[in-house]
Amino acid sequence: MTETQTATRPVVELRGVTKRYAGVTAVSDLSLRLMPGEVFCLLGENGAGKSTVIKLLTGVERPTSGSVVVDGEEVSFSSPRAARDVGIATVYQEVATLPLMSVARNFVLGAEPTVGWGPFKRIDMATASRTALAELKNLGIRRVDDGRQLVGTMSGGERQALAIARAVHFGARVLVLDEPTAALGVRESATVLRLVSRVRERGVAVLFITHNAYHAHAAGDRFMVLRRGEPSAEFARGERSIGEVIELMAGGAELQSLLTGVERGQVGVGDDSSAV
Amino acid sequence: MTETQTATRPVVELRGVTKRYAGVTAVSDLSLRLMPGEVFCLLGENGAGKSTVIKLLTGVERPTSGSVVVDGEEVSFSSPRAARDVGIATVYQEVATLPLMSVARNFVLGAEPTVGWGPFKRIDMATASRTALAELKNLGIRRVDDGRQLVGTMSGGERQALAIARAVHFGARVLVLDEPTAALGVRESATVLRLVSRVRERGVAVLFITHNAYHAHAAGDRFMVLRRGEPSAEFARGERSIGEVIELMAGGAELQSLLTGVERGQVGVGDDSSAV
Amino acid sequence: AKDAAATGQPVAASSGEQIKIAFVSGPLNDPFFPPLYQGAQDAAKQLPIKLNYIPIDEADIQASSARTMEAAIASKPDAIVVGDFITNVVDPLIKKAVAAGIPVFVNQSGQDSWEKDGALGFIGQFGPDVGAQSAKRFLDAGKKNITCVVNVAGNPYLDAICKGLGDGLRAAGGSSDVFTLPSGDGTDQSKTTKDLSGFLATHKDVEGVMTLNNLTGYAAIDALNQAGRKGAPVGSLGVGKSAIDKVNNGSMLFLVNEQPYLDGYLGTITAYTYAKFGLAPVGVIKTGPQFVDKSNVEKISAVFDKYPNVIGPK
Amino acid sequence: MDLPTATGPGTATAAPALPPVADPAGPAQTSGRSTVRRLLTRPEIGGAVSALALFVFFSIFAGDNGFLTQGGTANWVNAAAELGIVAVPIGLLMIAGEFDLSVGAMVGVGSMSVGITTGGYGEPAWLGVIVGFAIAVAVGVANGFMVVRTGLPSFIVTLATMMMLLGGALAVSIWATGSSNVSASSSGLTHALFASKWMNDQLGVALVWWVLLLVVSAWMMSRTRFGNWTYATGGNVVAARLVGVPTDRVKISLFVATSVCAVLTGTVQTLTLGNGNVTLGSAFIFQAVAAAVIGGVLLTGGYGSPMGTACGAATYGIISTGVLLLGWNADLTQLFIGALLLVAVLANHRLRALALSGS
Amino acid sequence: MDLPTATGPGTATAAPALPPVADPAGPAQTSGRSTVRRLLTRPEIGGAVSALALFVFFSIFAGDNGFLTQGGTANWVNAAAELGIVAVPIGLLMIAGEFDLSVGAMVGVGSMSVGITTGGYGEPAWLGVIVGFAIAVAVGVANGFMVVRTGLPSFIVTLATMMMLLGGALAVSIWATGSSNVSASSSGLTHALFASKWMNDQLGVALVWWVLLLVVSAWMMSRTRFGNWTYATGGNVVAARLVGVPTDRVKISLFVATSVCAVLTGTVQTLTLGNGNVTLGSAFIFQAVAAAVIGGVLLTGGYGSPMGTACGAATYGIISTGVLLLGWNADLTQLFIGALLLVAVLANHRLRALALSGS
Ligand SMILES: Nc1ncnc2c1ncn2[C@@H]1O[C@H](COP(=O)(O)OP(=O)(O)OP(=O)(O)O)[C@@H](O)[C@H]1O
Ligand SMILES: Nc1ncnc2c1ncn2[C@@H]1O[C@H](COP(=O)(O)OP(=O)(O)OP(=O)(O)O)[C@@H](O)[C@H]1O
Ligand SMILES: [Mg+2]
Ligand SMILES: [Mg+2]
Repeated sequence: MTETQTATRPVVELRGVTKRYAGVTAVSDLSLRLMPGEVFCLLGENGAGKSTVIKLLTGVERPTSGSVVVDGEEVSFSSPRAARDVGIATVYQEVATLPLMSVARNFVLGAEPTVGWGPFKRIDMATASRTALAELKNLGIRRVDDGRQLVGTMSGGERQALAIARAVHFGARVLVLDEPTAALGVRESATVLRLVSRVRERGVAVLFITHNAYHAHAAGDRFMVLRRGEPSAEFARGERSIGEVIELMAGGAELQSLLTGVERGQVGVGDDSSAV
Repeated sequence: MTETQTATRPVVELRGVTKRYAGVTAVSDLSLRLMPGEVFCLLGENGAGKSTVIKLLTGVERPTSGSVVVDGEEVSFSSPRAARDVGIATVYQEVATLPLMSVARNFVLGAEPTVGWGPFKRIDMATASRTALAELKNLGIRRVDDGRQLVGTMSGGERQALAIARAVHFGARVLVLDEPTAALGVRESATVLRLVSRVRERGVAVLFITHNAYHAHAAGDRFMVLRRGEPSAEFARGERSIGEVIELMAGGAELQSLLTGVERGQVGVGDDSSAV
Repeated sequence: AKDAAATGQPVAASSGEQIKIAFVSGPLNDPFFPPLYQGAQDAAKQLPIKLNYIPIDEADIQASSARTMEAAIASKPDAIVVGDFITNVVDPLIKKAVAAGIPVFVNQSGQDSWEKDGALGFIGQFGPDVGAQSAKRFLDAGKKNITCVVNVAGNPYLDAICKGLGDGLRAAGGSSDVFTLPSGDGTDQSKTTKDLSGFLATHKDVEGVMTLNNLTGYAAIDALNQAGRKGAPVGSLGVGKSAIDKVNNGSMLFLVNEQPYLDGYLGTITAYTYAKFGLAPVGVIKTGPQFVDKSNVEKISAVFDKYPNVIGPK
Repeated sequence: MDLPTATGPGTATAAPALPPVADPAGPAQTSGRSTVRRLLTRPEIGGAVSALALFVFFSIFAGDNGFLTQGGTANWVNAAAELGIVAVPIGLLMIAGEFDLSVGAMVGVGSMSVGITTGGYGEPAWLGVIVGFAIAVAVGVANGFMVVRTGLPSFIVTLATMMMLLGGALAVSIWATGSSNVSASSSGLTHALFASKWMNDQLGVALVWWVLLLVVSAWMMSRTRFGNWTYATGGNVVAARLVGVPTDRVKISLFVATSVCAVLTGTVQTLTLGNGNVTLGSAFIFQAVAAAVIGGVLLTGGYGSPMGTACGAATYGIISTGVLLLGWNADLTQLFIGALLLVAVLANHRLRALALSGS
Repeated sequence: MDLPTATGPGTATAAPALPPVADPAGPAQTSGRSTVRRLLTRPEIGGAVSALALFVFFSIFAGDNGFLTQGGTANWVNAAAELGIVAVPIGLLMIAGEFDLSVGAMVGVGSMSVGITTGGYGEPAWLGVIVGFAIAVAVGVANGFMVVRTGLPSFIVTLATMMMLLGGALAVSIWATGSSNVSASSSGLTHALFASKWMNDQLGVALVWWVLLLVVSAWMMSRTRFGNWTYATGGNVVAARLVGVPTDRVKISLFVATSVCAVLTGTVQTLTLGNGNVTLGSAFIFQAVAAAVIGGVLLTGGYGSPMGTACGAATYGIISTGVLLLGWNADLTQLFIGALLLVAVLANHRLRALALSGS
């Protein structure tokens, strides 16, 4: 599974893309390149334009100007399905899985393996179940051992894992993760971050969107900070400290002002406090 | 508004409380004291029992053993309303506000100021609107300037602020916040954390529940870490570093294993990385 | 009615064995049927009869006609009395009951087909007759263009009456429209009034209205008033207290009394005597139409005040 | 059950489409241009425009057949009023997130209550009216209680109640009077209250009740605590309960309101016409929902207004009267009503979307 | 519109109550004790128990009136089958989160289509059958398309369609035959397909169609991609669309299925009884929803099974025949059906809660 990271051509690129809504410029003149086997972190506070970038990449919206390039060729997606067909899969924060359906059914939804032909074509439930459990295990989720278990009984992290496993299994070459850790606890977030690493090792290009600088730092190879639709910084792993990243995301200054204790007096957390 | 923090008697106390559900002991032998003008942080990963503590304090559930003490007297709440009546207000993560209703209406919901009498008793909309906007302004939310604006048009942080402002305005002596920052971006989280400080300054006892150690550190006076329903540590502001707190919350170890780079090689974030 | 009980049936009274009769007819929420039900019940009380009155659901008249008749057969009664409203559906089931050895008497509607179905008798009236005789009364009053209002779409018995009316009028050089109320409105007198005034406003040559139950009749009077045709004749099926008053005060030309009480009473008695003794009247017992107009309204009113359930609603 | 589509075809991360700036129940204040916009985003705008457009349509095409005469006007106004008395509380209940199928049957219950008392036993009408309202309160409480306690969908609970009421009313009236239809009469105050007529006896008292109900409920929804609670209950029952809104009481009260208003319509119709009937009002069930939805009430709760529902009822009244006055084939009446209803709903939907996006 | 309560009285932070371990559509596998539990948590368990309990009830109380005879059995089986043919696809549509009020009217359309062709013009029945099914497909596509495109609640769209169909069918049949009721006949293959009878002509062909439909749809829902898509569409339409489920196509297909099955019932009833009637089937609207809900279909979509709906239809069939055979007072029939429905729904709800909590 583990591919070497020698590919040099980006799988997907945005070139000078601008997206305007009535009155609002959500994204302006943005270029980014997603390379196979690399986790690209898009950071930004609320309203920075992160979701708009996703929409442009996944065919939900088309750019006002600029172009989307897949494997070196300019494309214009007519629908989310068209983006999926070239291997761009998206995992959304909330709506990724269906609680009242089983793990196996959720896993294969929209790309069900079938056996038989004509009117007797049916979902290969055994395969679906086996694949789902195997992929979950691959990604480190071991608690789920019955494909018929309802997804509603799984934890948030497990559900997120299911959605990621599904996307990867069905041939995603680009995996877009929209704030996958926003609703999760520490341990669950860790699970997801570990998943991201595993997915990356398989040679998938990952676009990781978050407003949690720590999570980004844990998983990312390259980083871009958006502020009001414009890239305000771009850097590679190791080039910036977490503190600097938080600074870059406008909110950081405010959080720091709270932490450094202007209003509250010194918080005795030693060196750490200055970093946060 | 700002009261001095001289009160020494806890507003609410849990004494040796245990809560068992069929098979599961959600909380066992827990004691905690909420003091006026103090922010008490309850930390813990998913399933640690944080929400159960809230339920016990707010009358949603009753303890299997142990007692809830308000102003030195043991009480047994028959409903959430009974808890509200002694001044215990709760702000939940998701369900706090109604998007299709206006700011003013949301603010006064359940405790509407009225004018007139008998069948002509009506909501004093002018007062409601004025109060709502004033309280929001007090807490630092300035963008909202029309009480008739629908809450659905506000940002997540603003909505959370509205819920907190409401609780405080209507005489909460104890404010219970269940993961108020979980769904928010950095700047919005900062807004909420600042709100918590302001509320505290008014002499309200705050119970702040979170799984984000940084947010806890930014706002808390006293801390308790829950692990599997039991208090695994209790300390005051300044006694522990963020790193130690994360250690205490079981998930920290795993997140660290990711961050310290066992799988990924060194992440060049200097001193900070060891702290996180 | 008490007299009948006094003279009684000595055989039945002494033997004490009950005759089981299944009576399939219309639902009681249609004001026509309560007197019929009353008649059947009165008979059942007077004699050792175990009566199962099985109501057809008018809202689902066709499927229900079949299902109720099938249920009647399944309950293995000593005799069945059935209202044959949808002959296409009920006739085969009558044959089936007869084939299963159950004596059947056709009630109220079905004069055309009862004999060939193998039923043993008919107690009721003939739909087209009602229409034809009503036509005659309108013509006598000098009115030739009469609208017939169908209050339940899909009920062929009502269609047949309107057809009889139209045929009668046309034979005398008159004309007739059929106005079917929008579904749901038939049970709402107030809405029916509005529907009818709308209809009358666009059919200015209508000289009178024939309705097939009292509610629609009252609505027609109001609608004609609103349309500025006060005094235009209205004829209606059914006899009720208000309807009698309206005949009295001249706002209604006539009422068709189908004598549903007799349908129920005689139907049950006939089934009983046949099942018990093998005795039954031969051929048709005609229970209608009887006409109530100014000439006989006093007499009817007197009986009505004394025995309201027997003639129609109070 | 239409929840997934109720918010419209959403995109990936779309939240439910929100009217950007408008308190559905807020008091109107003037501030120049924004007043127009505020007006356009009110929930009742679609219903009002529907009613107006259809009125114009029929004035043109059915004007010569008397649509604009006193009689024609009285005709649709009465129809709208009688439906409106039932539809307005149904609209409120829908705003609170519940539904009541049993109203159709309650109209019949109210009708028979008066009928049996006056026509059946010759007692004064007020007695029947009181009995009718008492039954309404009991049924409303029962409906509300069952829905609130069991958490079962109100659609199915009130379907069962509806059948029981239909059966019960029938059984009682047969037992009491031998018939399912009985004359009714009233005098004095009762007559004045429930059977008055004006304008050559063409305009019924229903209009007065409707307007009264409308004023009271519009005031209630926009100004009182109960109105606030109703919006909150339908918007998010858990959130409302947590801030101390007595959501169960709100729901039960509104179930009582729908039943009581159904009996009111039944009483008015019965005493105006002088005749009581078990099956009276059964057509109101669907018509009332249609009126509420045309009037901008969200089928999933939390949004709408009494004024909107009233506009919906007016739309329905205008359509059902107007179509007959077109003078086309009478057999096609219902086809037209259906088609116009569809057009009204669609146009209304477009209009609202337009008003909201244009801001 | 029952969403807020559909998940039951929730507490503060409660998520919707979930059946802990059971794939509503998963193939059954045996593994000792957990098989029992898996059975108890299936959606159709409530409907099955209801049907059984009522069967026992009527066997005791209506047994001597022939409830258990061949005739009595055929009677309720026919009723269940005719309703079931309509209810099963309605249940599927409800699982997909939509609703179709127009089915009742479609039954009448199917009936008149065959009636006018054979009884009215003396043409062969297959022609009428083909016309009926063609109309059904057109109406289904129209319904589905309107719902999917506009995002309007299907309740209101299909209410309009229902009225148009009722009016249209009436107008066409009066225009074509002068009546709203006309004889119908069939021969050869058409007769065999739609009018066969067995067991002394007591058991109709509806049963065969019902079983066929049930087998196909149970298989479809549990085994095919389309079934998976249907659950997903009703569970969360946005999520389903995002993973590539053609949710619009799913909904439109199911609207077509409900219409087609309604015409199928109409055709079978018409050719079996030899008579076509405009109003045929209008009682199915509520009965079909009741059957689906009794059978465990979630009114908010995403959960349920064809087998469950079938059990609901059987419950209804047993009640409606059983009540006729009780020989009790005729005016109490409807009261009794209503009460039994309420009991069935409540018991069913309890039972499911019990089965789920006991795990
Ligand atoms: N469909 C739309 N119509 C109009 N404006 C839009 C639309 N979608 C997004 N915007 C605007 O574009 C800007 C960027 O929005 P976007 O959702 O991309 O931000 P984000 O970074 O994803 O924020 P969050 O962290 O809250 O998800 C915002 O100002 C937003 O209001
Ligand atoms: N009503 C209940 N019935 C049975 N078990 C319960 C119930 N509520 C909570 N539990 C169990 O009690 C334990 C503590 O749950 P609780 O919700 O208090 O955790 P938490 O710290 O709030 O977690 P999270 O961060 O996910 O909100 C968990 O194991 C949970 O499954
Ligand atoms: Mg976003
Ligand atoms: Mg919790």
